[in-house]
Amino acid sequence: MSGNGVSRRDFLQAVGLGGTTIALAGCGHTSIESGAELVESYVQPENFVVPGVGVFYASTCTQCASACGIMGRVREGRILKLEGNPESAISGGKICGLGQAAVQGHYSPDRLTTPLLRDRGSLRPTSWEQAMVLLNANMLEDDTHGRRVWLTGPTSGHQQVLLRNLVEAGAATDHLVYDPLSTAVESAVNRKLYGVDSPVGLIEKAGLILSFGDDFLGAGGSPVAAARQYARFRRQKPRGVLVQIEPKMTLTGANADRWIAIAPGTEGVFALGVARELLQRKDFTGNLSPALIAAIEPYTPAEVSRITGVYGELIPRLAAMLWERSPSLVLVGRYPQGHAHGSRNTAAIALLNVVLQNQGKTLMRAADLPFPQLAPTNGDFKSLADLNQSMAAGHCRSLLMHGTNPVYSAPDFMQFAANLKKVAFKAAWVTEVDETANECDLVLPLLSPLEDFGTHVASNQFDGTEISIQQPLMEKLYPETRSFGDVLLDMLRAVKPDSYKAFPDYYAYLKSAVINAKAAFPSEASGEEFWENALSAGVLRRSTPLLPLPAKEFTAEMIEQPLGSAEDAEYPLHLVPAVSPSMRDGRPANLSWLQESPDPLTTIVWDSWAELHPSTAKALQVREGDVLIIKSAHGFIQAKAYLMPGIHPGSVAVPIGQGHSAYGRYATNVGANPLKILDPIFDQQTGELALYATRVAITKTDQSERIAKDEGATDLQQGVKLVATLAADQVDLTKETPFVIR
Amino acid sequence: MKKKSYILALFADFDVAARAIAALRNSSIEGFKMKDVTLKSPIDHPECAAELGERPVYIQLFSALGAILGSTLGFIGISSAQASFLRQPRGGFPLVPIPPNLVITYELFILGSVFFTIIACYVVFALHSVKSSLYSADISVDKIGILVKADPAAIPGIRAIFSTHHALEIKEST
Amino acid sequence: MTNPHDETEIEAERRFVPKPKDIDSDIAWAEINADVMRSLERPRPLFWFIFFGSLALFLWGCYCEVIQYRTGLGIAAMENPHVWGLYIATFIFWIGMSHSGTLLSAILHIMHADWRKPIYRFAEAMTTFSLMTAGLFVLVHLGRIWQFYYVVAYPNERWAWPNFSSPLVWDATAIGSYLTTSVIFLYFGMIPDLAICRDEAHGIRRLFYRAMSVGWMGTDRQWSNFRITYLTIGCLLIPLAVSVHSIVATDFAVSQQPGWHTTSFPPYFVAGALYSGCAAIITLFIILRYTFRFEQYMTIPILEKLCKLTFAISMVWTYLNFIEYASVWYGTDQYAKNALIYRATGTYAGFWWAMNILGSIVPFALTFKALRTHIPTMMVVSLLLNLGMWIERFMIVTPTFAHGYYPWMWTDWWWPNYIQVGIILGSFGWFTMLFMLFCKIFPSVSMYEVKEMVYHRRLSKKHRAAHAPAQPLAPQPQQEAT
Amino acid sequence: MSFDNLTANWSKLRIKRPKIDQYKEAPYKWAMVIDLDACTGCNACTTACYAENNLPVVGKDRFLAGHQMHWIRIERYWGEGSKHTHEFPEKGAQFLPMMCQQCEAAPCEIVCPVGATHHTPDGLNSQVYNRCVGSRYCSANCPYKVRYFNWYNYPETSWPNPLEQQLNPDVTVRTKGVMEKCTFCVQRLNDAKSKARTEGRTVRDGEVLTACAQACPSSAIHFGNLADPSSTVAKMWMAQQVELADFPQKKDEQREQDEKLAKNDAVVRGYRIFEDLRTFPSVVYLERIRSSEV
Repeated sequence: MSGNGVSRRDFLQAVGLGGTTIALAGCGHTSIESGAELVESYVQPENFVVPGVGVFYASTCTQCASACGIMGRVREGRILKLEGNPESAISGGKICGLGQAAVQGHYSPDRLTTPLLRDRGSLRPTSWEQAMVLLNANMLEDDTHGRRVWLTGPTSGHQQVLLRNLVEAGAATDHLVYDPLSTAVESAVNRKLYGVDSPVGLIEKAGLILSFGDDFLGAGGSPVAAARQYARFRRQKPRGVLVQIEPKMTLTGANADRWIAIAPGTEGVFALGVARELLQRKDFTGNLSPALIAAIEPYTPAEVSRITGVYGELIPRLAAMLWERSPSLVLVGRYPQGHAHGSRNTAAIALLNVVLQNQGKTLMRAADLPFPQLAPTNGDFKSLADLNQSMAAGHCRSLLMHGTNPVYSAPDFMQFAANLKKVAFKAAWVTEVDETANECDLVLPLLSPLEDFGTHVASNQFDGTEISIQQPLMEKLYPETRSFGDVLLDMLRAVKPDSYKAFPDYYAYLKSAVINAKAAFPSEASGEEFWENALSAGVLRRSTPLLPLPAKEFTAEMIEQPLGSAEDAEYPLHLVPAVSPSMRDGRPANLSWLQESPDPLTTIVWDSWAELHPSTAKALQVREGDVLIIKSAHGFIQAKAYLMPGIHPGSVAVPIGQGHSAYGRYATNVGANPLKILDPIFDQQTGELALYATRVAITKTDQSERIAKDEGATDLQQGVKLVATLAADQVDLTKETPFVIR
Repeated sequence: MKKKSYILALFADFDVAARAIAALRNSSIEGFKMKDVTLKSPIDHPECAAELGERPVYIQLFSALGAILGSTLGFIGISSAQASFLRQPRGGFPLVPIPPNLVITYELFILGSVFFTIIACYVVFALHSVKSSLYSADISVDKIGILVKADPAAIPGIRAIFSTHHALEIKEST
Repeated sequence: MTNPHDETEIEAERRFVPKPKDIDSDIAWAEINADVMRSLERPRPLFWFIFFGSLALFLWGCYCEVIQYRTGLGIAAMENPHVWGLYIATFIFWIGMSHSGTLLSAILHIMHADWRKPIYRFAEAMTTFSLMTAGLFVLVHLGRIWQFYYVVAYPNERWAWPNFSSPLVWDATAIGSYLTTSVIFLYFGMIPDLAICRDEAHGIRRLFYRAMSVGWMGTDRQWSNFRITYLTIGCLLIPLAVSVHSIVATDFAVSQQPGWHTTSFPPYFVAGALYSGCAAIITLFIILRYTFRFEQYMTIPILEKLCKLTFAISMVWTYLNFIEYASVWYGTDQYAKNALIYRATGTYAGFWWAMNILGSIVPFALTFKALRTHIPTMMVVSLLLNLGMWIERFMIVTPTFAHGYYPWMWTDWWWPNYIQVGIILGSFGWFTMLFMLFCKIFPSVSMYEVKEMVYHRRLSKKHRAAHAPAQPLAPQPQQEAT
Repeated sequence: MSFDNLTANWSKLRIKRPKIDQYKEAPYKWAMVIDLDACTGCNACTTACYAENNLPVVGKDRFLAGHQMHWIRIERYWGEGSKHTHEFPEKGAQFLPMMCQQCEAAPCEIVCPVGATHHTPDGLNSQVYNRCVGSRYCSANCPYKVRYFNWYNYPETSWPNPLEQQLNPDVTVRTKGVMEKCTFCVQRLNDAKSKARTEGRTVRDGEVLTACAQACPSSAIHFGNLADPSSTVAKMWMAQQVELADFPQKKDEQREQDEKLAKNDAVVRGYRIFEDLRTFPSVVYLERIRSSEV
């Protein structure tokens, strides 16, 4: 500026001139309409509109269950962009790509704008009144004609409370929570071991993290919080070391100091091998039952390496490091859980934490909220399986679905869609019509998460416990869309008019609920103020310290491993349905930003692909781009081959989330859905679907296409210093310029 | 001023024409000057034209002038344009990079020179255009013509000289 | 004459084989006029074939351009990092074509090489039209063609000027001057011939030619001024031509991409330009010679001289080409070295070898007299040389995009689609169309200079006849020719 | 007028830029530090950039044709294992967020025929869309290939109603035929600068962040004002001993010395890509660290 020497006065003059020109331009038009787009009224804007200035409002991200606090940038009454909310201990002012894309879901061109009713076979627009009449008619009766089931995705907060109240009030038989990518096996094991579903693993406190396929940086339970901890974990002294063991490289594996490919399902064996090494240390202090030690005994490095395919000398090395860099942390991800012996796999891995005595150091439990009814319900697969059975048997009379898309995510062997037809009354709440909605009799338009109120509680609470408040970031786009909470309240009013007449709408309900909860939070504010503060902060926090984690006694059979997996001549390869950080269970597939943001490891966009290890590909004479038919015992899908070094040679990985037959213009007819071809293999203890136990065979078709990917002709640095790598002992990050890691 | 009349003679080749011109110069006929004698030929023939005496050409001066003007304008124009424009891009400081200046000055040097040359040439053509109806298309084919502007009195003498030199054709006009 | 074609052809055959005959010193000047003027009247049917063929190509090109204009350049198979496609390569090719015209008309004029006289006129026309075509490519290449005038330095109230540091602006200036100058040069050199046309033509055409021949009377004053002016402009044109292609070379040499950032580019480009230009002249020489029955003027000895010239230039080009490789190979710039290796062994290796063979090996065909004097062969050879030169430009531009500094942006294979190819073919159509029109409207053989040529030969003949023993070593056109 | 400029400050006519300390007096010089050790390659920055800067979504076919428009891209390189070898990438993947490096001696600026891309007083390499004629020379000359051209008229196709309501009013929506690239979120910078000017101060450290830096969950991207020595970024540049317009960097020479002497004490890990091309980028990358103990 100094060079041009524009003084403040000139600047103001220029502005003034600009103003006049605008005015003149306005006058130039013959009628108001012709210049309408130019005219911006500065007179009495909406109370939240400051023309030309973006205002931030706190809310909560509902793209995944981690309930990150977000802030929406609102300008002229339009929500433009989402940022993280610094008030929130989960997001800490950061946000992931998935969260960013929520705006697109809100402005999606394929939003459902009116209620739809199935009429002579096809869905036709109807009115909310009729819809409510139908809902009440089908739900407010007894079970003589069959069960009346609510099926939702993972849920928490007051929405969950209302659902439960409905069940209690008899307005529904039960409320099932379904999550196709659930970690229910781990939760079950944890419950058995520690009495809590999800203990808190303190990444930043660990000297070494041994992660069995836990993609905490990518598609984990709370990626943003985990990434923030990861940054601290890497900067501590001595620098935290991350070792990742998994059949297919996840985003977390890509960031590991040491990534180890392992045969799917043998993670437990490896863990036991490490445990055995630890037990044999002279300085090992810890007491395990003799039965347990006996059970671990056979897993010598040689044996482990035979079963897992990991070379043996690594195991003592790893054990030594785990011990020396204590406190360490052993994490278990989806891969070990997704097998017939998933529970025992998981238990074997969990055993390592016990052997390393990590509880109380890096493995804690969060203090419970004083409001147990708000605590999150993480879904599982079993609930869907049970529902499916009763539907098949015709015991299900009406089914109401919200936040879930079982017709898409349920494997073919369940024939969910077919069984759904046996249900007399099916309704779904959606923002965009998806596969499930297409099968329903009544489809109800939801407010987008950016238009709605709500409260959420995360299951991963690393720092204190908090309730995240969700509030609208702009007026609703479509008058006919309604808040889910309002509908629930209406239904409740129909059952118990007197106890709910105090709440005209969900907003009033939430407000009173939050104000009633005031006592649990340190605040001197009056009720109104408290509510206002809660809204503007976006979170209600209780800075309660983490509690130690009592471990129950392991039993030998909990960790008993199968003796190797039988080779299958017909289906030689393991299918690894990979969970991608942006596509998750397929519900974000309608967001074009996520479709176009390259998969971190393959840089592929807008498609599904089959990842093969180069050696496997060579054996099958497959080159990149060849269209493969991936056939399991229960169906087949087509996908283009991509050569991926970071995968176990015995496996083929296909990402989950694509292959929608109806879900808006951006998701429809893109790629394939590997969930469809899964084998009916279930975890023996919990009955959860085994995601990673399916065996497939690959046949090459004659066609071959280019893959849409960001990667160029080479995947190496070709001698240019692009990404330089230093050995850990060469630098000391604590000596570097300190900066704030939120 | 007395009224002049013209006479045009066509010759078969340059030697004859040259001799005819020489004869004209040496003749004692009153009423015409050598500068009024014009040689018309289908091709350029300096030797023959030399017989007409010294007829200087000033084109080069114009070329030089054009070159100088063009380059000067080029240099100053570019420099000032740069100075005013690049002060925004370069964060407030005008800047005169030498290589571009040289390149563009060089181009304008040549362009200016060419323009001035051609214009000068046209001007000269205009100045020297002969106001006479006497013209023979044969000249553009293969004949050599000599056009003389003279007093009517002198015409017969000139005609005599031409015919002694085997002029193929002789035209007159007043 | 009942069947003029055959007669002249047979005549031609009889004359040229076995001993080629140069321009006959006893052609009557009237005959020269008649022959050349005939070219304005009634060409062979081949002319119309070529003309309408090229017109069709040009229209197709326009169609492609319209699509590209409406949809955006993406439709023309341009992409990151191949942001230039073929347009720039073809642009250089056309600029190159334009140079040998200047070589023949100006340089040889100053060097008094009188064999140029029958052929320099169409060479000069070729210069002009290929320059126009090149100019078109600059426009076609632009993403916002409707804003092209931003590149020109025109006064405006915002004092927003082009960035004079950019080689593209140098290009604009240089090509602008070069085009203007060569148009002037072409037209000015035609004035005496236009006067002839004026005298021969009738009706509207007479008016046209009268306007064109600015009162040319062939007076001695006009001649002397004409001589000086022509010489001056010629002298000015030569450095201009050299500077133009050097500047085009700086488009690449000034940028810092591997394979472009080479100091030897300017001379290399100039050599390549003259090379392709000469090859193109041979092609057109043969076409005109046949189409307009110029066998008497565009004689085989002239063709031979052209071939010798072309061969010489091709060797210069080969040398510079080799220097470029050598200087990169023995240099310390690893990126440039990789780029060279990639050219020779990478995706486009086939083109690279083709270019070196066509550019450096094929011209040796010109060293055989039998081939030099055999017209169909020369047609093929000249076209091959031009192809080689086009590939050269392609190899300069494309591999650097495919294999530049940044590994992530390396591409396997890039190839243009029908839009780009269509526009390029269209440019060839446009050029040929203009050229054919020119030959139909203006005398494509300089009559007055052929006359001078004949005149001087006649003189020297007489001279020899006078004292033959005195100076047997006097330069004799016929022997020169062999 | 222009002639005045020529004659006015003749002393400043020939100044060599870039030069060391050229931003000593200047109020602003925006710069970045990207910690490759913290970067997890999660693509949050990419999406944030789409949201902030109105980047068009081009769709599969055009992505396939190489028409992607992401101003910041996460590059993934393999170390030992790659699709060409048959080993496993045991040290994981190597992620590199690559956006316009805002070079001090930018190859793109010198070649743009119309001066559509040029250097702003606060050290940004700016792009004037409505001056651009689309010669694409800048992209051809960019060593990092981070300039993206509007091959099609994306406003027609990329924001079907009501998606266009998401467009950021502070950022131009680019039409076909113009070049575009990362601007360091110049709209945010200008906003902050004018706010600061009205309060009679300069922008404070951390007051303004680019969209990518603000989103990055692992705080790998640091953005700030290099001209302000108290800012984090300036401190980091100093600590990493990277001098904006110096070649060769002293510490590189030092490092060579050390390697000669086989010294192996704590190394600074800051470097700039293609340092040897002397484009003097404004983005310093910090070397990635991996433990070799396992």
